[in-house]
Amino acid sequence: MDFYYGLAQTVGIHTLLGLSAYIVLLTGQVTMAQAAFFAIGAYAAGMLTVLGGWHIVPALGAGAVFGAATACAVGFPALRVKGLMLVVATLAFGEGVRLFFFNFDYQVAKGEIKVGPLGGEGFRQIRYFQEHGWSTGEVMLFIWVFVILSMAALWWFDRSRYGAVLRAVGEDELAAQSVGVNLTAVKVSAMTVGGAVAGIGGGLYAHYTTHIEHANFNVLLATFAIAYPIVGGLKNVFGTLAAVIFVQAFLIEGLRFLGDWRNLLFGALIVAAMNLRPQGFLGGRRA
Amino acid sequence: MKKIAVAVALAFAATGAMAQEKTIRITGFGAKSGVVRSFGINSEAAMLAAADVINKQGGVKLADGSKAKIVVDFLDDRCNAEEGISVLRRIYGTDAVVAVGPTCSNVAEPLFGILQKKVDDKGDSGLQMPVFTDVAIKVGLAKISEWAFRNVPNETTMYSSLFYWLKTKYPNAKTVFGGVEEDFAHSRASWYAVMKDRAEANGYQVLGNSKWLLNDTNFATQVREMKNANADIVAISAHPFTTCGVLKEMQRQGVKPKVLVGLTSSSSLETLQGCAKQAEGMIIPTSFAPITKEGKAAAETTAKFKGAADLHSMAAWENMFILKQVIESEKISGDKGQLQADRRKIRDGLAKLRETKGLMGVTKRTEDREADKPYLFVQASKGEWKVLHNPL
Amino acid sequence: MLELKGLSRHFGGVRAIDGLDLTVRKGEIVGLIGPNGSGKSTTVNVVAGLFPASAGKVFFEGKGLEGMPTHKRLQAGIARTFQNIRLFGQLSVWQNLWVAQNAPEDHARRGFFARWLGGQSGVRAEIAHLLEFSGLAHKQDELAANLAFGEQRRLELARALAAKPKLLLLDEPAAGMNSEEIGQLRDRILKLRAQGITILLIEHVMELVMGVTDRIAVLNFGQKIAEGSPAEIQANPLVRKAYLGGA
Amino acid sequence: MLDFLQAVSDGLLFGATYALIGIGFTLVFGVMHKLNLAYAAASIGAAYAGLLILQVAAGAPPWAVFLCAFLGGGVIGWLVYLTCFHFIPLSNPLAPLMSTVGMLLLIDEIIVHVTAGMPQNYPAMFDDVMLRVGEFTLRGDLLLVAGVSVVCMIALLALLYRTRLGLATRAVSQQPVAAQLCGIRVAQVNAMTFIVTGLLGGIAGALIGASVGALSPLLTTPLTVKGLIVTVIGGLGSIPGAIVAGLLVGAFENVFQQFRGVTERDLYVMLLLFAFLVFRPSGLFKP
Repeated sequence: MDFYYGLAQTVGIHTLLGLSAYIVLLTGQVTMAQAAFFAIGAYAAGMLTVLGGWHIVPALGAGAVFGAATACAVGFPALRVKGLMLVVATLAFGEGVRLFFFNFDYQVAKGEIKVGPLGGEGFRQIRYFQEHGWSTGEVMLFIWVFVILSMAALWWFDRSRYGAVLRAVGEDELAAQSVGVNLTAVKVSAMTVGGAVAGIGGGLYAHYTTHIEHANFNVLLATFAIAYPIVGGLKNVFGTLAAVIFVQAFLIEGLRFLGDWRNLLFGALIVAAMNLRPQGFLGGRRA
Repeated sequence: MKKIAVAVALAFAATGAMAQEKTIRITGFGAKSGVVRSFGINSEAAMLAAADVINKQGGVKLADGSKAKIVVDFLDDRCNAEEGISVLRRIYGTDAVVAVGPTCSNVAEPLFGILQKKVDDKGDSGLQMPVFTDVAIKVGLAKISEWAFRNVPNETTMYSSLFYWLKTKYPNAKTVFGGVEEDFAHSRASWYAVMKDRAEANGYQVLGNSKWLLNDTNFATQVREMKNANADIVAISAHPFTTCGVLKEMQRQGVKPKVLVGLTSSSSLETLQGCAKQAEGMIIPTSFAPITKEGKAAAETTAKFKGAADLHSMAAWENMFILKQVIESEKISGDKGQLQADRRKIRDGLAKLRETKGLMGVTKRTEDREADKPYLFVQASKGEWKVLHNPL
Repeated sequence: MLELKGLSRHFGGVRAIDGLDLTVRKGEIVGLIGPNGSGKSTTVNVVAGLFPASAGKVFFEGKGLEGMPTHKRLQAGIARTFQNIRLFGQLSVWQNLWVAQNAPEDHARRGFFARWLGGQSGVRAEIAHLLEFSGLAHKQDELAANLAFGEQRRLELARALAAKPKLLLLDEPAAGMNSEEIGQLRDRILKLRAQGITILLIEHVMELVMGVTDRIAVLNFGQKIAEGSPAEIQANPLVRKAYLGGA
Repeated sequence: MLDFLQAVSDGLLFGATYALIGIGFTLVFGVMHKLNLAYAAASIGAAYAGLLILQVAAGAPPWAVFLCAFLGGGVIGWLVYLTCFHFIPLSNPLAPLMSTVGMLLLIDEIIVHVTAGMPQNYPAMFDDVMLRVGEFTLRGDLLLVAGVSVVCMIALLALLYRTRLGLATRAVSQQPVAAQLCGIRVAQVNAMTFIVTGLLGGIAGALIGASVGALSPLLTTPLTVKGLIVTVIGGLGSIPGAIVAGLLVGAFENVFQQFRGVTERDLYVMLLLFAFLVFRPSGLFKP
């Protein structure tokens, strides 16, 4: 059973990553920076539980706050660039954050061994779950509490006026401005909410893998972050969840028996999915 | 209708009989896709070859005296941390008694992290599954968990012996300059914690080192640093792709040190295929060369399973024979009910081992579940790795 | 209500508007007509704040609009419709109106929480009234993109009204309409004036302009060549020449 | 002081490879406004295709390999167009972005499978030529690359601004619907432009392989990131801009590698990009 719990944990963590991109994509901003907020959440929460000895929940809260704060800081300059320029700017920001953690050393002696992030060699022993005797099943439930909370919040946003305004900005910024929508507030708030969700996801990821290093948060992860909502469709939050299940559960785990052919199929199936359902599994922005 | 039911029943009985013959499952996992795909292919081939040899000799003796065939399957983790973890959990769910792998050090670190740290620590809910690593070579990983064991060369002793030997062979070589693949965990640890350390310990003066990244392609400034340092010995702690890049740039800038030293993982076909001319004369300590009788036999059998024999895949071959020895010495029951008890016995068996018979001679096993393997120095000459010196 | 003083806007060498003076008093309906390319739409865009004026000033209720962003101008009371329809295609009719509820009192009456995250209950009455007014009540949950052309025009007008504006800039609202629809539009504009909304109407369809405006200004190559009651403008030779060419 | 000069000159020369790939990116992104993240992978794939000729005629000279890569690039370019852009309606702008990501993964994995992940030695021209001016050295093969990128620039500028296909390409990229109404067969023009960029990618991949001396799938991600950065700094759609930006980024990177070490080098390239995004978002030359 452990394997299925583990798989459910991975799906949960990647759903949080996908949701963080979902809300930003609603406003029409194609962002490749979600992996950076994910990394910030991972390192922040990891350091707090390992070095600071915090309980996991406040540590995740801090991860969300750090993620949100950075996202907010990125949100403002991001207003100045559109379309491809935004893609490149956020991609460069993501690489910048990855390189920051590549050079980031902060070790504290705990007992006889030194613990904490050590630049290129990464950050070892983030074993909060194991040390506190949480079984794989309990960890899965814990992760999915956050996933369901985030999905409920975003579902609520979607049904509220905020959701309509987000989509209006995504549709036609000029028209939205003309009916009185404050573009800056909407786009930056979407980026901030995305940053918070990515921060939580990152914090959980750090404790799931127990060792994180700069290479985990590379360009490919940033691409996956936007792949989930796009492949799944931007109609609602379940699109992202469906895409995460398609990629993580079916493509990566389900086809594992194919051995090395699986990776070949991986790219081909994404291309096929996009050609068959360009608007995403659950329908989406364009009828 | 009745006739069909009878036929079906018979069929079941037949397969039932055939299944009487017991099996022991050993599951390997490693990178069979992605850039280090060749390591995964070779490890799988070596494991299948070893299992084939063992099964031909009658398989392995279980606690109740019956013989069991070894069944090997191999899962691909794409050299990715998350997949390594879910692969191990998948293996934990099968009837495999031990997992052999992974290939990449950046997978081994998180993997050993989710294992139970101390064996009988009830408070630690980490996975209780013995993992016997064949390839991931970064120094000091096994101490992360008492369920993790490694049969990988101990780079510290190898490079210490190499620098000691170089002292005698090239007495006028006094200075060393290093080159490090800064963002690859294994290469980085092997320079700072191993080569630099051991060189200084053997009286060499380390003038410094230049750094580059795993997928760098322009080494102009690094090689110029080397040129300015003008050291007698240049030690490159990097994998084949960038090693070749640096060697070609050194040729362009006319940098010709007296002695060229390489990283253990670069003593493979890849380096020779990439830059045989420039790598001429490079000396690398390695824990395998097909010079002993068993070594040659192992290499031939592995080749039959379409795998190349190098220090990594031959470690997988040795793992299989060590596990056979442990299964028999620890009286593994082999029946599905006792699975967790069997796994615990294998763990304890591996922990007890102080010596194992390797392809190159006796391998000593250390207190913290690492291996101290016999080694030798190979040198690249005319497109082949030839044995230069066998210190043992 | 609205005063343009020496307003100019240049794109590179082209002088889209060149020193335009125009005043629109409260409760009035002023028409702005002129051949294509005479700067009508540019005037609307400058007043709405899409791009800054190259020279001259725009005053609204006595206050200068220098540097005020579009959404602030909307909250000050200036709403506009677009020449080519720019609805939120993938949002429902209801949502299109819901998004546009940005009038100052909307902000004051409901705190941040209710305004952004509140459900549909609080605003149902206002939007129902707007839907009734523009005859779209039966299409409430239909996607804007799926509406017929006439309905889309009406939704665009309703969306501009959702912000309870004081001044309404109509950019060729009758374009592509048949005479029956123009009749309905005229009634609707007159009803708006009855509610006290000032209107600046940019239009080609003379049938509508002559029938509903109090005063008309005529633009040609960015300059005002005539101003007066609909009757005077019809008789004015300069206007006829500008329209029929040979200016 | 000599070190600085040498670092700048090496950087400039190596920047020529960035310029070469930058031209292709500029054409794909700037002129055709298509988000094609598989471009760098296709170029490296084309370089690998160049090696096939060695299987056939073992002693083939380097230029034959380059020619084969050139043609291979065209074929791969066409395949990318077919799988990522042809069948996806224009109303879903994000779907092609994702299918190019799928193609990126697919091409990478095909290369890994064919070569079992081993780097392939790549023939080079003039790679033994080292112009020495006292202590100062200039690499012959990189001068060739610089020359070829200028030639490519001239050829492309001629094609874009002198030929009907160039006119049609720009028309299709700006107003696909309007172009169709004017009788331009949009599908055919798009296919042709993808083939042209593919051909260019083939040369770029081959020469990059030659300058590095070996080909490996490791090259694709950094090339994609650098290609995007060069496109933005050079000015979206400006081909001369791409060349100057390529040289600038190459020099900048090499100088900082000399004085700040390799771990911080890429951080400074990102800062350079941000400086351009903030102070001169339209890039070096307006197209």
